[in-house]
Amino acid sequence: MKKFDKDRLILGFAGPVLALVVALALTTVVLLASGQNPFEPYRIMFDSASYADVQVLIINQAGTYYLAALAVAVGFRMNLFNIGVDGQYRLAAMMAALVGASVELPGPLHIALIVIVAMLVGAFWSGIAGFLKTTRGVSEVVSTIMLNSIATALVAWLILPKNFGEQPAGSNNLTTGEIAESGWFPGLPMADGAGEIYGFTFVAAGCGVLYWFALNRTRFGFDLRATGASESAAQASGVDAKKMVLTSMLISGAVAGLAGMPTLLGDTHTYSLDFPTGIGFTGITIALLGRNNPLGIALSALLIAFLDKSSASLDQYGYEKEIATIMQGLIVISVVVSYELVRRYGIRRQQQKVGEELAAGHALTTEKEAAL
Amino acid sequence: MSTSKTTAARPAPQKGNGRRKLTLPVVLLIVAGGLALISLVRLISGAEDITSVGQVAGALELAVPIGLAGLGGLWAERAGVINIGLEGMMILGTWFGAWAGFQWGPWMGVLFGILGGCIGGLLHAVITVTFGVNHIVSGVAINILAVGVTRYLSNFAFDGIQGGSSKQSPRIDPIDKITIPGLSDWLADLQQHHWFLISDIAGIIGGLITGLSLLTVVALLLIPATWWILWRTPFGLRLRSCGESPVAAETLGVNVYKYKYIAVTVSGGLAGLGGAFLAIVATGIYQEGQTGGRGYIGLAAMIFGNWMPGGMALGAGLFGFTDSLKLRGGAENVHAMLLLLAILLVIAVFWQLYKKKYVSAAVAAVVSALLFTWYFLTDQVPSQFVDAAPYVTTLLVLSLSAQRLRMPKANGVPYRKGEGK
Amino acid sequence: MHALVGENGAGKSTLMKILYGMQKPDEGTIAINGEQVSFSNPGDAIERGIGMVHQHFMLADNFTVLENVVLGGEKLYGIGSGARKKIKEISDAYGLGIRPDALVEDLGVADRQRVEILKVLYRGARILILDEPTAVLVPQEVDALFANLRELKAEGLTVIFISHKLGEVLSVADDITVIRRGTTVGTADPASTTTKQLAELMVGSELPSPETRESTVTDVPMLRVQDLKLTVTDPDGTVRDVLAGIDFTIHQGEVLGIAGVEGNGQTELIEALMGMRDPDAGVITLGTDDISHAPTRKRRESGIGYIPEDRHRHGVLLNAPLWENRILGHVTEKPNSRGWLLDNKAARTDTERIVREYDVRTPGIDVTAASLSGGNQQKLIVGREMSHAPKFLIAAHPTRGVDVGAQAQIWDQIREARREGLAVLLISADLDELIGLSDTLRVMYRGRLVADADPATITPEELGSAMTGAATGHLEGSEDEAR
Amino acid sequence: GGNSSDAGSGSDGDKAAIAYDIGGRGDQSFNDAAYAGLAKAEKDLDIQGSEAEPSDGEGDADKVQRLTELARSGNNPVIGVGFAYAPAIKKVAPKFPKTTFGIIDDASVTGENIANIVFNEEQGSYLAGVAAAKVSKSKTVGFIGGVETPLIKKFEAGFVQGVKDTDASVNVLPQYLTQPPDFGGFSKPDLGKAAAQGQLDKKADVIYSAAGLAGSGAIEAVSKAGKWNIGVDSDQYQQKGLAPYKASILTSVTKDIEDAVFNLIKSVKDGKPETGEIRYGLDKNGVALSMSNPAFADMKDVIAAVDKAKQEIIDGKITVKTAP
Ligand SMILES: Nc1ncnc2c1ncn2[C@@H]1O[C@H](COP(=O)(O)OP(=O)(O)OP(=O)(O)O)[C@@H](O)[C@H]1O
Ligand SMILES: Nc1ncnc2c1ncn2[C@@H]1O[C@H](COP(=O)(O)OP(=O)(O)OP(=O)(O)O)[C@@H](O)[C@H]1O
Ligand SMILES: [Mg+2]
Ligand SMILES: [Mg+2]
Repeated sequence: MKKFDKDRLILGFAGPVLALVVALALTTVVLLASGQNPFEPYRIMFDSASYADVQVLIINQAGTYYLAALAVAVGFRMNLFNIGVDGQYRLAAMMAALVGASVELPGPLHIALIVIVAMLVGAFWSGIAGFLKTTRGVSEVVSTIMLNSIATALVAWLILPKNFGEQPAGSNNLTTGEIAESGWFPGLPMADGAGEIYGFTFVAAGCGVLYWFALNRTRFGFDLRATGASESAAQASGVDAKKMVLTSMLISGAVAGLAGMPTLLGDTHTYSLDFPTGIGFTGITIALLGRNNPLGIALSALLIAFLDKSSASLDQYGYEKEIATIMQGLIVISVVVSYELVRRYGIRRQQQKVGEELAAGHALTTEKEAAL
Repeated sequence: MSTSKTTAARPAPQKGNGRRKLTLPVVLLIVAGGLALISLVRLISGAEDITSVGQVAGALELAVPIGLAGLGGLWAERAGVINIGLEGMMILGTWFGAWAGFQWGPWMGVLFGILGGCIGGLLHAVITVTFGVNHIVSGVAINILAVGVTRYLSNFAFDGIQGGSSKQSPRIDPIDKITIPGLSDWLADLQQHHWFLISDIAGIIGGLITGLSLLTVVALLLIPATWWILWRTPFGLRLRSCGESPVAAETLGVNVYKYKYIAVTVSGGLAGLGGAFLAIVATGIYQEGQTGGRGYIGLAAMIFGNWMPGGMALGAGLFGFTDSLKLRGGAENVHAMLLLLAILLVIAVFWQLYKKKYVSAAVAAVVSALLFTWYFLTDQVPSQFVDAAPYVTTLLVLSLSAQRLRMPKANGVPYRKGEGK
Repeated sequence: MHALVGENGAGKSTLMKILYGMQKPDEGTIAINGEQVSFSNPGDAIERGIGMVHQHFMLADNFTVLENVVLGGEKLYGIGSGARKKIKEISDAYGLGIRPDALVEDLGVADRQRVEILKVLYRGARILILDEPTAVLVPQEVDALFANLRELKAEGLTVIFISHKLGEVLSVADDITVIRRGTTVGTADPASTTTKQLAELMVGSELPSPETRESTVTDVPMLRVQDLKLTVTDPDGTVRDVLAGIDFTIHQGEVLGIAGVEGNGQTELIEALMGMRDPDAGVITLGTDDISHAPTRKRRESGIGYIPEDRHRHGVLLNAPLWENRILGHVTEKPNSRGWLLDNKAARTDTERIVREYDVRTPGIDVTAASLSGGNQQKLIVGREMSHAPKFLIAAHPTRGVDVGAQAQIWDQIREARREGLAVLLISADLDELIGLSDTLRVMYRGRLVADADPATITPEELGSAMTGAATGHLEGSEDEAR
Repeated sequence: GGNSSDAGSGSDGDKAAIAYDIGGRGDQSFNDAAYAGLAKAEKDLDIQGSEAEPSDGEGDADKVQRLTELARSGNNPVIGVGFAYAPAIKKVAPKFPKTTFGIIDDASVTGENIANIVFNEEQGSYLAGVAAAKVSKSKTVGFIGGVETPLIKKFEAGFVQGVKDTDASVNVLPQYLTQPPDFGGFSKPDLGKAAAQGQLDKKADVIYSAAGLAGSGAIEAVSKAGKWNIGVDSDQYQQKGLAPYKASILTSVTKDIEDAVFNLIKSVKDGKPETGEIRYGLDKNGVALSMSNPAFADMKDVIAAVDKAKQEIIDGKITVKTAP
């Protein structure tokens, strides 16, 4: 069995690395075709990423992406496609900011309250899709697309000064008001003004561990994975499929609600019209790229954050920033294609082994020896 | 225990059409009833715009890109490939459509828009069919790639050209529009009288034949054409068999890969046409971000329509209609819709009571009462809620209508030649 | 008519797939009418007049019969009225009784089988390959099928057929080839061979029989089902009874066999017993507990074991490793978990035990279930279900698609557990198995238990005729009073 | 390596930078106007200009990083285009006391070295309202806002007040295209077209669209119906992309971002950096009504009414509301 695992490890790494090389090569072709220097952009990006302040940005952004991707991954593990992470995230951040700004509590309590509100709101919003799916059979793909847009409208209405928002004097922005300092999540300051790593980034990492543990070490996680692998088999095994759909939708939404927290608690301390959007969609990409595996998602989140941030200064050097988007697309494609090729190769090998050992007729003895 | 009518678990239905099939008279009756209801609401609320010629024409124009994307989704998914990359293919359509359109005229633009979408579709086919990658990942990647590529290319293709910039193309010449001279005016006139039912019908027919772009006609024709090709030709039968049971198709000598490739490429082409329509007919210009999620809405419309062309068109029409309502003085129009919804719910209450589903009936009754209250206590709906109208409507329709959606059985399932059991 | 026999995984299907162009041979030649051919896809084979009915149905459920038949052969008679006429013609000529416009998903297995055959005839095949066509048919249907085949043979068609039912092989085949591990190990003449000899040729061992030797039935009721009713609502809104008042009791140490043509409510009965469907009326009592509406998990925890009829749908997670499949269905029980946490280590150790004790042929417990052959998957499932000391076992087609060696093992295990007081509900299409293993027999027809029989005296033919609804009440009046 | 991405050069020449709002250069409105100011400064003042674009959906931290980088590499002034830069400037400005930070459309963050460039859009819109009320024959005029944000509502407020003050019987139809943060209302011309068509069907004969590029859809529809448009931000009569419809563009409410940017750069170069709120109203021609359409210039009574209103606003006799 050891040998299988070593093979798997090698294969597991060879795939993505090869894919990255292919993606870079293709991007280089694009650059060449448009008559640009094919190497300079990479150098600029790597240079830029070698500075501490950009590194901090990358890590912070990765934390947010990580949570969004975990939210998506929880659904994917069940074959539920939660496109609504973006809406859940925005609505949750907004409501949490509202509540956070309207109360004053001792530090940890204040933060806890905000986080809980965010999770509840996120869960509520995704729960609508879950409820409609379990009771009315409405496809979650459609309902979450709709709920994203409805969330936009709802947030726009709630944040009106005549409702719950405010418009700071002299500003053209609308906000929910500032959260008192007791509700700020302390960050980890870096030397020489390189900024600080949001404290919530560590919580995000913790969520990853929790995700792994819950999925691989608990009964609930087993049921969830089983349902994702085969709904009919899971049902026969005693899983209440409807309850599972609803539960995982709720969890997914709660985690989506958390995705706004690094920014809200660590930086802006308020929700305003220019609060980052589109996080949920990036989360889908990252979850898929990371194959719904907590470690894979972490690496993917870092990769995408790296591409985002290190490419930010490309335009100042006369290069088109869009090259980073193209690169992202190419990376996703080549990575998943290589995963697939590696997987097929792995399956063939496994089957061959099974076949060979059966043919040799000593499958049993091998097994017994291994057991001893 | 009764001695009668127990049938076997899987009884052989006595007639070929044992399934739910709405006959034409029933459909017509439902349509007529709906129209009468809308007309009634119009009279009560005074929102004369809800069935005006302009409203219907506007709805049509807003529905066409969504419908084309949905049709694209239909082709791909009928052949078993989920296409979440419609948005990206649409973006390619807008870009290529505009790029060729401003240089060589609108019809070249249409052609190139289709080609642009086809490229996206082909890429999706390569990734999903040849490499067997998860269809959703591939679609998401194509969406990213399309955004990146079009933005990148705009820097070279549009920037510095008169009327263009790195975000938009120069203006494209319009495509001819047809209006049947006497008839259109007469219908518009008729509509202006605001008579019960007659004006509404006049408005709807008028809206469908006034200022109709030739490309709109093409798009409309594509719906029955798709139905005919997929359900009435050997080609369509083979294509659909790839979405239902590719292994069975394979055993009968169907080249499943080929049909999947064709379907997904056509799917991209249709989405591209939707994009080209946006750029050339709807706006006359390429504009970064102008698709704005319509590909996803198209996908939703297709699921809404149960993977059938007619249903999909209905879904796209619903989006177009509510979108148009909201854009054309939404506060008032959507306010009127509250009344419509409330009345519909009253009907639902009676239906549920008839079916002895008391809980559902109670829920519907409460919601209906709330809507009536809302309607009578206000004159307008806040603009923020107006914006949500198309989406709320869709959710409501989907959750109230019984769920009998059936997607192609092998949709999204990876297929490899020779691996069938 | 040439029969091909061999144990599971011998390579019969693979060989046929090669003949049909679905797989490519590494070496060797195929000759048709003396002419050497090579196929790159089934289309080539069809052109050469080969038609194949696969082991698993190759039908699109959501298509009509007509669509399924004309698919790929549209050029022959079009896809419209011409094709419809042709289908009716063939159907009438061979008495297949097929309605072209029925949806396949509404058809029963026997009808589907006939659609498959019609598909082949429609293309004018001269060589017919039938891979285990009889596995899901009742004796009468099998007879009807063979009657059809004889007719075809008379017209000069060549038929190759595969079956595990050696009796029927001997009765219809003109020639028999036995293969083992991918090579021909012998040929047999049906006129001068017995099933026993044939079996020995196949596996090199004796043909086991499912006969139950001594009765272990007690009078302690284990499972009592009273007036169980279940209705379903069709897409068109009509409400049908699929279970119309089922009553039975299974005692400790008793095997209750239910015979019936597939689609008469057996699946629904199992699902109602497992809690996968909620019955509309009736009481299910396990021991002394009313479990009529208990969730599936609770039923499993309280001692119901389940060998599903469709293992891929209900029995295993194909892409999960064996040890995770060992947890499936028993995640709340020891040794798989402690409290809310999984105990992966204990589960792995126990998987190794099952692999050993139940002779699951695998190089290890980390390979996926999909890479095991069907028979080995089945052994794993049986091992898993038996490992939790069930009080009541639902065994649906426990040996379907399993070779003779594995069959014997599974029968032994069921018998052994029964001796220790296990109550078993056995549902099987294999009437020999049903008669041999059961203590009591019931016949299910259109959602009701219409007849009962004593396994000691009943013959498969009599049972078969009751399954078609031709006979009701107590079958074959023998001295033993039916319970 | 190093700790910051911007341990760049000191100040060799005079350098100035702008950081764009979403959309970036090429949006033919806001950002392009700011760029024009920078370009003018490059030409007239011999300044070396830099620009930086945001990425979609970014947060404050990215803006902080961008501004820091621009300031560190010696740019002075550093101008953030759009109110979204307010929180970032609040954080960055204190760290670079010698650098002047400009922010357009925000007066909420203040500091010694912060110049808040704000416009009285409502005043320009008021004049547009006066003109619309005068020109309308059907007594119905339309207002189309791209995205319903406070900034665009300022346009609506001024316009409605201008119309009502001129002729209370004229009906104003307001319509917004999308809600924030869906900024598609600035980039989907087909929405503008549908909204304009709706207003035209309700007999509106003058339509004022403050909808960025989505406005071009409205302009197209209005032009085809033979009615009047009022443009926004820059003089849309002159815009190349709208040339086919120029005859129907009565006037535009201009917002002179170009000069505002230029002035700020110049003040820094002259050693007297602007600071605090710099308000561009009708008085400084910071907002104005363009006169380039000869048809409009010929409407003497309309022009007279507009001029009168303008004077009254400048004199403080009329105060224009900033919210509807
Ligand atoms: N390409 C291959 N090379 C070698 N072995 C293979 C290959 N593909 C599959 N196998 C082996 O084939 C087996 C798959 O079994 P399959 O279900 O085809 O068997 P089967 O003959 O139907 O047996 P059963 O009667 O038990 O169902 C596995 O043991 C697997 O390891
Ligand atoms: N491509 C392949 N290369 C090598 N071995 C294979 C390949 N495909 C299948 N096999 C093996 O060939 C064996 C024969 O499988 P096949 O399905 O033909 O058996 P079968 O005789 O039809 O069994 P059953 O009675 O279960 O239908 C399987 O056990 C599998 O391990
Ligand atoms: Mg076989
Ligand atoms: Mg098998």
